Amino acid sequence: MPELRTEEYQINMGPHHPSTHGVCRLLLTMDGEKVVDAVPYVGYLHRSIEKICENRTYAMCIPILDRFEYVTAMSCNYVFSLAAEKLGQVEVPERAEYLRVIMLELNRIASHLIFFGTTAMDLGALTPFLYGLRERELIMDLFEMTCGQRLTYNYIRVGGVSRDIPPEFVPKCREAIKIIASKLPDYEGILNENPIWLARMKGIGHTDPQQAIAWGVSGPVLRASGVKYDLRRDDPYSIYPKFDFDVAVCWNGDNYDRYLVRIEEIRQSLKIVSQALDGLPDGDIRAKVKAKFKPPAGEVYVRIENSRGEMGVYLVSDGSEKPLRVKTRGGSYNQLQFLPEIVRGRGYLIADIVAIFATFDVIMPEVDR
Amino acid sequence: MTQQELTAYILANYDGKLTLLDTGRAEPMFELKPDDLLEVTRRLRDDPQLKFDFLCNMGGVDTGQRLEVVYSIASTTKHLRMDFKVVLGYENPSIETITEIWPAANWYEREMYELYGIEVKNHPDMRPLLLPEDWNQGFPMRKNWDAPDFIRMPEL
Amino acid sequence: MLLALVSFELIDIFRWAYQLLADTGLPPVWVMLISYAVLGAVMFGVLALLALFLVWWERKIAGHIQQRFGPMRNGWHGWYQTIADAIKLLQKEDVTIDARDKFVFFWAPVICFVAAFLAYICIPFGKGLIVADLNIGILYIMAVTTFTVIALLMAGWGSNNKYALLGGMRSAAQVVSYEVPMVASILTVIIFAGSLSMVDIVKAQQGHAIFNWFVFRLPFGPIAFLTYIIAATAEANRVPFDIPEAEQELVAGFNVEYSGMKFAMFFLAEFVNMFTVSAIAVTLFFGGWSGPWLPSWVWFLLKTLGVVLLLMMFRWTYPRLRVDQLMEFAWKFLVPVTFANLILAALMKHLGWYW
Amino acid sequence: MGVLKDIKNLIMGMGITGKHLGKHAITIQYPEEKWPMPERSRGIVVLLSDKETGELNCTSCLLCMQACPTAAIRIDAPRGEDKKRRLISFDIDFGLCCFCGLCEEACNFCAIRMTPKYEFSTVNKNDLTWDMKKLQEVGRDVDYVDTRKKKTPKEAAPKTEAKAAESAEAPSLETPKQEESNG
Repeated sequence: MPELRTEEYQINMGPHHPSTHGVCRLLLTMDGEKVVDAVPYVGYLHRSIEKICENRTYAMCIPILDRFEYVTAMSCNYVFSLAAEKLGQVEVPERAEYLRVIMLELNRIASHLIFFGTTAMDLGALTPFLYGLRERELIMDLFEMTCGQRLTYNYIRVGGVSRDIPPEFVPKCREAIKIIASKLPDYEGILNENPIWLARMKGIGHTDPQQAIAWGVSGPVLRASGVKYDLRRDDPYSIYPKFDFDVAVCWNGDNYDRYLVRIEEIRQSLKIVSQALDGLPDGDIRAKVKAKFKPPAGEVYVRIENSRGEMGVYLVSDGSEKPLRVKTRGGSYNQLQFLPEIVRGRGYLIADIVAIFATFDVIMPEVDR
Repeated sequence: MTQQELTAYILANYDGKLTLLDTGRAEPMFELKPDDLLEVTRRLRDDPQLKFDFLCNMGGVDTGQRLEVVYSIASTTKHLRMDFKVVLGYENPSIETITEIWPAANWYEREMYELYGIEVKNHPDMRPLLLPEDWNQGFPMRKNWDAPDFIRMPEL
Repeated sequence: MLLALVSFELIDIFRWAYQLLADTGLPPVWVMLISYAVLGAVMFGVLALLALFLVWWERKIAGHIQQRFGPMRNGWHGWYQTIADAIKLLQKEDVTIDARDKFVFFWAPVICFVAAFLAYICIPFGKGLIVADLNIGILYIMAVTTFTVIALLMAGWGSNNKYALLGGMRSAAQVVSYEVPMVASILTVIIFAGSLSMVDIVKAQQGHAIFNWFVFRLPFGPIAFLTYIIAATAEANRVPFDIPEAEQELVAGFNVEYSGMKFAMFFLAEFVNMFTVSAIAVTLFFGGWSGPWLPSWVWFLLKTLGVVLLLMMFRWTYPRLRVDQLMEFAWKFLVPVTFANLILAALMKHLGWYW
Repeated sequence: MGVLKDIKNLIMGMGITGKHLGKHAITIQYPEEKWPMPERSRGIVVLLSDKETGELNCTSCLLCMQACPTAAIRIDAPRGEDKKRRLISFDIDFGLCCFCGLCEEACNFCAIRMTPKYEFSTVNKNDLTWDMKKLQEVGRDVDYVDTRKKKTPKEAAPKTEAKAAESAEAPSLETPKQEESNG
């Protein structure tokens, strides 16, 4: 009788896999159903955005950078504009700042609604996905009404925003806030206490705060592991200090906490948007910026709190109308990099990898750029 | 600690290893010699006054005259942030890895190597990251790289 | 007229047709052969249509739960959408991989398909509307539906694909585990019915309006029904127990390499299986075909579709369990509960403490 | 009684999906019904022409071509003997266009406009390149009303000829002012 033996085998999860949000390839080393190791292979979506931006003027960079993180394209617009404004020392009018905050927060809600939907879908519940997208649609309508596009906005520009909001925006936005706030209990009712959901989420994918910081993990993933670190509070930009909101934080660092943090952030963002709508001043929406914007030579790194963590742009100008270097940094990049650390040697199953990947909320354009 | 205090603190306590660059911008930018990299970054991380425990961003820059490696670091507890850079020449640029100080640098260094050709010494896992495994067309982010047409704008 | 419609029993048609055949003067062997052939064809057609209907219905239900329309294009609310889909699948190119195990790969969908239909030999669709009233009816059904697991395992192995193999192994583990609580909860009913024959089980539930249904035999009836429906969901590979094909984990599990007609066979078999477990649930717990006013087969269909609706609601509401949690749930929760329930039922039956 | 609580929560979840089962769909049947697109919606790029004379508003100043980040606009307008540019061809490749709206903002003469129209899919990639005629044809029914206060061609007309030659070399674009409400 031949000797019986078992051996580890490797399985490719992706690049075409339903739950690797885009084209990420995870090479899983498996022992039966247990995952021994996971190695991410990225680059399938590499569009060399940074190189392309080096050959474009500052105004052209913004629509290109829309594609950097298309789920929250407003943040991409904003972080680049912020960097360019810092280089060119542009004072942004107050109304523009308010409009930017409204748009950023609405986009954060939209992104978290996508997170809610896709996570539920990755765990097998197909219906919450549609519910999440249903409410996201309201926000997309607001964006389309304002800037004309639903996904790649090109709205926030160097020096302000491209257009003022239409008069019907404010009432519609208030209505959307109301509707989204009223739908949140539905989401929670369908998932929060569901024993299957709890079994799949609780205690899975635990992140250690110190380790997470060392690996550059930020945003909701870091806050779920108990680090109260939100750039809107701790390294304030724009007019965030004016608003009253709480930083959502949980302490266990497992999948369930990451989910809870994001749902709570939807609530806080709704709060910020309604405060911003209340305080929306009149005035200019764009500072005087030359059409051929030429910031003086210099370099700057700015970072903002995006829905997936810290989003930053390192911008170098040589005084010409094209940037010398645009280095973008997205939260997903570090989170995907961190993924093997929390998978390795913990005996998770494939289903857990899917859940961790989903709650890390990795989207590939941000990684591959 | 404000930005000025941080600058003063670093200039006073780091034996001149971090020199302040005048880049005409709001935030200070320091320069570091490649040989001091590991020692200074470790001190920056472990300094109880600073506690730079978070690597925000790092990446290569090709200015046309020289190569630079820029590090942006932050402290999650002290709410500080600073940038420093290491200047390298075009001839065999190489730099020490900082993955043992901030593991987050892992992928950034891989990316920097394949896009700029800046060699990273002692890196634990030096595989190409974004580019295909059989990429042999040079270092695409360098300014002298012969870019395909779709990346350059047509001359008007 | 109305009275005629209301009391219209399908069995009368079959009796009339059989009489017609018998009157032709053919030898009795031929009469028997022809009648069974016709019956088989009719059953096959009806079940295939039922499966297609269920696919369409599921898509409509899913659509409306998600505030969409679902299929709308072909016919009224897209009623022949799935028929069109089936025709499309049948004429599609049969893409196969070179590295497959030819024999196993080919026969897996066939076995799956046949096993799904075999159970209908002794499911009573109405009063007297049963192909063969075996005296071991429920045992027979339990036996043949288990063929499915062999088919799925074959599909997983024959595809020579790691995802498919994982799916096949998962399905084997799952179906075998859930067989135990399923049989235990069925036994609870059989204790009271005193027979394995499906017709006798239905007859045991007649009388006293709905209160003779076994689902209302307090306290073990509802428990037996709940455990049965959970185990049945797992048997039919439906969410939250659809781990063999878990789309988000194993892409499509055992049928990842199948396409065209072979995939259609798996797909239809899945829906036929769903109808089977619902039909068994109706027969065992909801009084089968019995009901007032309407003809018996209508009652049976209505009740079965109600249970199917419940399974569909499960699918479109719940997330999926993980494979180890699934096994834990079967062995650590369902098996003890069903056996305790079985012992309780047996004790009560012995002592006569039930109504 | 964890089991009972779990069962309660499971039933509650089914209640929420069941509640939606009775509601009307929020989607629409696309080709028969269509969403009303907001006026600012950035869809097909068209060329506007004068309602009376039927001539293009375009002065071939090439500003839009310079503003386009993806080089989707290709204008062929060589200088004539009188140093004026003559518009020979104006192509937009919608396969390249990223619908950012920068061309519309760059244009000073209300000549190029993004419309809420969005149905231009084809089965042939080459059909995505639209030439001047087609762009003008689609833009016939589009009004001049612009969300940014810009001169209508008539107001701009006296300057047009002089500026057309200049602007190619030294485009001095003012930033768009705060727009009027477009109701």
